[in-house]
Amino acid sequence: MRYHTPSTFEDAARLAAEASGITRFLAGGTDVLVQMRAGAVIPDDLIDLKKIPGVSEIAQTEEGGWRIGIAVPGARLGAHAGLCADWPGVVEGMELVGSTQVQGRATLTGNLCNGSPAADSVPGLVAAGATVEISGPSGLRSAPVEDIPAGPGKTTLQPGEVISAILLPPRGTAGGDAYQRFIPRTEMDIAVVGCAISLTLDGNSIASARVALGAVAPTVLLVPEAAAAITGTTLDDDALAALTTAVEAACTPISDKRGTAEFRTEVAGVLARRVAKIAYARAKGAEA
Amino acid sequence: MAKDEFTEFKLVGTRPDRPDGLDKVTGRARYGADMSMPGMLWAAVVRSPHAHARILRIDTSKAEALEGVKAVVTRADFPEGLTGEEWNLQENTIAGDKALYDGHAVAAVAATSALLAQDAARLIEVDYEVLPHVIDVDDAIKPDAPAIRPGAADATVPEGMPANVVRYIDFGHGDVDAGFAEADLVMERSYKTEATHQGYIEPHACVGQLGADGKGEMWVCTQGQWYIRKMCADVLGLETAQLRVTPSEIGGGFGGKTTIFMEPLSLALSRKAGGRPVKLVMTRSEVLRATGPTASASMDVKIGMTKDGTITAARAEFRMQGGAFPGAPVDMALYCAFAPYKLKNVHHIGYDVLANRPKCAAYRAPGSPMGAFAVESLVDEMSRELGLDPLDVRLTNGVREGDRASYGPTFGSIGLIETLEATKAHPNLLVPLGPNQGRGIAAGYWFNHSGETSVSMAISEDGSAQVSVGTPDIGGSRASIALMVAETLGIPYEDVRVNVVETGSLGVNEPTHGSRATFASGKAAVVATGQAIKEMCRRAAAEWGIDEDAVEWVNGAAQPAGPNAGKFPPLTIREIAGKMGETGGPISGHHEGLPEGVGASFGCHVVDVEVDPETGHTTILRYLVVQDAGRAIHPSYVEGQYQGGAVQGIGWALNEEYIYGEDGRLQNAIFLDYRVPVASDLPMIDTVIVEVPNPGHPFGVRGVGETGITPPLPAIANAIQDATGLRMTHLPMTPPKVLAALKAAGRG
Amino acid sequence: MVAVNLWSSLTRFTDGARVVELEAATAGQVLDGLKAAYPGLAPIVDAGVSVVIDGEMATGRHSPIGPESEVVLMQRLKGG
Amino acid sequence: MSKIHVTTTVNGDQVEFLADPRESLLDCLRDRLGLTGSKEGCGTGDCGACSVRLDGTLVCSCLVLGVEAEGKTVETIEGMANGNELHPLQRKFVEHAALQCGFCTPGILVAAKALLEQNDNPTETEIRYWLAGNLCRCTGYDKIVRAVMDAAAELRGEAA
Repeated sequence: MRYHTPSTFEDAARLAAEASGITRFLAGGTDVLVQMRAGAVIPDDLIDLKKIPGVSEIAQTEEGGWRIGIAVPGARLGAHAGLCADWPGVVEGMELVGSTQVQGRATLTGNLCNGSPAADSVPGLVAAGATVEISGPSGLRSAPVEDIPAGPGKTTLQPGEVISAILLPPRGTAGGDAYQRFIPRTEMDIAVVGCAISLTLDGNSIASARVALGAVAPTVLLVPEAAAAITGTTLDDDALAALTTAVEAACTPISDKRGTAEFRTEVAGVLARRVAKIAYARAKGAEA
Repeated sequence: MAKDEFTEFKLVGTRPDRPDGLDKVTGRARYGADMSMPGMLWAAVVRSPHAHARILRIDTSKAEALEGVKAVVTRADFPEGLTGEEWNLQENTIAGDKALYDGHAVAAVAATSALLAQDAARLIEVDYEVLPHVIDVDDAIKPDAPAIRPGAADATVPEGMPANVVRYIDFGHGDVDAGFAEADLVMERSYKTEATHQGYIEPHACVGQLGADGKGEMWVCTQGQWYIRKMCADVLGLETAQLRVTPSEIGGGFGGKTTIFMEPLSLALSRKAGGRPVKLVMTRSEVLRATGPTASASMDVKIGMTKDGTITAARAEFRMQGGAFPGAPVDMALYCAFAPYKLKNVHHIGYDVLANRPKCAAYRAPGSPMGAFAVESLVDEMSRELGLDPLDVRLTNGVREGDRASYGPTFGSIGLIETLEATKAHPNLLVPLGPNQGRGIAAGYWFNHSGETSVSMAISEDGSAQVSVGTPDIGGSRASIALMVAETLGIPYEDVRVNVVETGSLGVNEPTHGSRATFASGKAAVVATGQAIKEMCRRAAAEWGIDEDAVEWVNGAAQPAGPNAGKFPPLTIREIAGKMGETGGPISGHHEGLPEGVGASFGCHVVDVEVDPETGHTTILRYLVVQDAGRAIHPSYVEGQYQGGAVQGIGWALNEEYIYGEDGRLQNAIFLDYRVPVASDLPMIDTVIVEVPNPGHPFGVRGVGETGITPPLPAIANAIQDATGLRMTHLPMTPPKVLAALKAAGRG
Repeated sequence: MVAVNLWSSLTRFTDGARVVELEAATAGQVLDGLKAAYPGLAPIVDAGVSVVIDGEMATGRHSPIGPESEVVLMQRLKGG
Repeated sequence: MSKIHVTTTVNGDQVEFLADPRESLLDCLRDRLGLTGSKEGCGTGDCGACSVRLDGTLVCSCLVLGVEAEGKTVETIEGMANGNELHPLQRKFVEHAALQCGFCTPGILVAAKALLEQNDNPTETEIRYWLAGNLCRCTGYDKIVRAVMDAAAELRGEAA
């Protein structure tokens, strides 16, 4: 295995494009090293992105959003007051990935590129309307986060492409987001179901919403029908019931070692109700 | 804790720092994988990806051609002609004609680095003919189940039983039909428990060295170095005494490190590699796929009860699979199942069944948790049905000294009633419960065990003492043995050093299993210490010119007694030891034997849970362990055994299980998905140490390690019923199962 | 004579007897006596069983048995 | 397979080793530097027995490549005591019998020290969640949590 430490994304993309065998990018490493250890994936080329300047930074964009470097670990997100104030749902999703130790390494970008439908940080990003900046052989492009996963373990990134930043839009006023997952224990599990909701209010009424679900389909889902079910409402019981119906209808889960399809569908609705209430309260000004 | 205030002993019952504490908090303690030897090679193992497959061809040529590879072994490198359990151990170490489970070792390779060994292992080609497999115990006894090992049944199995039944047991007393006829309420239920793993955090590891002359050495994490020695010698056809086995510090065992899994592979590789030492360390995935989990069980229980809660009759039929080899602890499950109850009429039937899974190993009170889950669940359900307090029902039927045990013999000194009464008096039972919360209780039992024991001790020149024991220290047994020896000698605890020694230093010892280290090694150490004291009294008598019978040992000194009392000032151990070179040489003691007087231990647990009605998730709110220790030598480590056992039982009850795919492959062979309890899952675990001293031990020790894993399984099921009204009969009680039950009952 | 209590499924080797009487003063003599009187029991005894004398597991073949002792045969026990 | 030369600082000492790029930092600490106090319980970041600090951040050393340690500082259990003077956490773990087999202990001590450095008065719940990635199979965690709370009290200068 060859180990590379490029100093620019252009170099990283070039290395990846030129590589002929199995190539992996190394950011936090919490997935790549596990796969190497198990013998499941032994890359021919491992491209460590952490030496590229800026990859460990969180910066506010000119528009008032956030640009998050691809090597920023979960623990750093949780320690960033501005980001936590704007996007608590994004941060809490990332903070649920693994242990305290894993939080010292694991990154949003890695969680996204691992391609798991159960990735805890992805529903929050999708609900937030986050985009990724992609460096590739033909320069920079950007894409919504929900366009990246292509199925378990797969992404839509082309050979030679590498994500170079995650961008969160400005939160604006009267907005709130939240993420919850269901796991059998209290920590350390992969989500059996996850749900993130981001919404904005106009007075007491929901002006806009995005609802994302994890682990109920081959990829993290953005569910516009669920958003529509609560948009224009004050999140009353009827709205919550409509939300539940829309969420359950969107679920096409599998039964596996972590839960049955029936359980996932049922609990997706439960989480959607709980998460919607938290996001609503946050939009009304409640502390995260 | 009252114990600490009112002890009649100076040291026994106190809580000093453990002797190996400093090494273990500084990272200095050396465990299995921490050893390196000059010229050492590293090994990796090739394992079957199939649950059941004929091995057609193994091609090792590409691996052997790799630069740095020094040896490859397959079954062809092991002797033929073994029978019985020796063959089972060899077959489990490395597959012969067939791979019998996912993860079964097929070949092993040694190379100059760990990565190289892993690369070489991937180059070994194995052709398999995949055969039909069976995983579930009930499936394995169906008529169309694949016969895993025809001819493996022993003489206990009558003609005409299903092919995979390899042992059968049937026992009891009284007339159960007459007993059921006397009952006001008869209930019958079926229960299932899934296989769980001991889950010790330290993977199996060893460094083995074996020369062409048949002499070898091994460093290994094990509960029993003599068992490792004999099993490796048997599997490899070696002379036992030519193998010297040194136990490392051990990172947990719970029964799973009482046997061999891959140790002979390192020796076989070493012999083939010109005698270079070979280090073999399992990955976690290998531990879960290919070392001993416990059995899974399918159980039917029927109980008859009168309106006042008296049990009139009981019947149990248990079917357990322990992998592709005989040895599921169905007998012990049955022996323990009704042990807390005085029964006039009881009948037990058990089947040990083969399935395409790894060979089960002992796990903390082997069998007892499964049996208790079934019986304690049903007793609880019937108590509720009759409107009786479940604790009172256990007191009504509880066994006392002199009662006939459900499994036949008459109980000696036991402390069940004292344990139940201490439970009843505990303030946890008065805490009010909220919505969706419930409380459950259950009792549990374990025999405890003695076994072959060899201990030596010697007095040093300055009057300090060394003790050599053969039972590895897993949970503080050095501390408890040092306390007992120091108490007996009348010297400070710090003046005793307890060493866990290699096989060349003592006679045969059984492992640290069966909760026996503090009982058996402790008892033998006290006997050995008595010999040294007798010798010190003899030397004092010679010094004083009096009869040695007229000398007694008091507070660490010989003093004249009887008619000579007060005639001479006492001679301290330090004074006697300082002159031993001039008075007859070394002063020591030793004891070899099968210590008698094992005391059984009963426990009773109380758990409060809250069940989320929308997700089926169970939270443990409060947990109480009450158990008879006989005597707590070091109460902190007794509490630790209670707490650790309870939490393993909580894991078994709620989340831990072996999950297999349709293809017979284990799907959760990492800690991510084999879900042992984490710190945030739990409350503090309250403990009460009941002390009904065991008359068979000089300090009253019973053995405390195992009983604690038994009650949590039914106690949590009982609490979930209290919270939800639902009776869960299949472990683990995962959220999907509980939510499905809630939905089926029209709730949730 | 000592009365030895067997487990029920062994009765097919003892002409139906759940309790058999033997001359034995030790645990070992119980096992040898059982094998001599009922050869069908030999493989089971040889595979390993426990003799429980007055409620306590006999620790060895020489564990003594009195004429009034309660003797129960059980499967071999071990622990974790 | 060419190895990479790595220079790093471990427990205050500058050290050098040659690492295969596939080797984890844990492998390098144990097999290249002889620092076997950090343990491998899983190799997947699920048990915490390999916990170390990397530039001050608590990580699983099985999830870090050895070559990534270049130019960084690493703190392991071997550096926790000051000579013969134990860190209060180490002392309290022995006093409270917060270890049985002791295999998870180094990782738990390293993790607990990181906690107390950022929160000198953690609640029981905070301790339990911080340590959720450190599996202990022996103790049921009760005495571990108590030892951490007691060490925190001592470090704050409060009587136990």
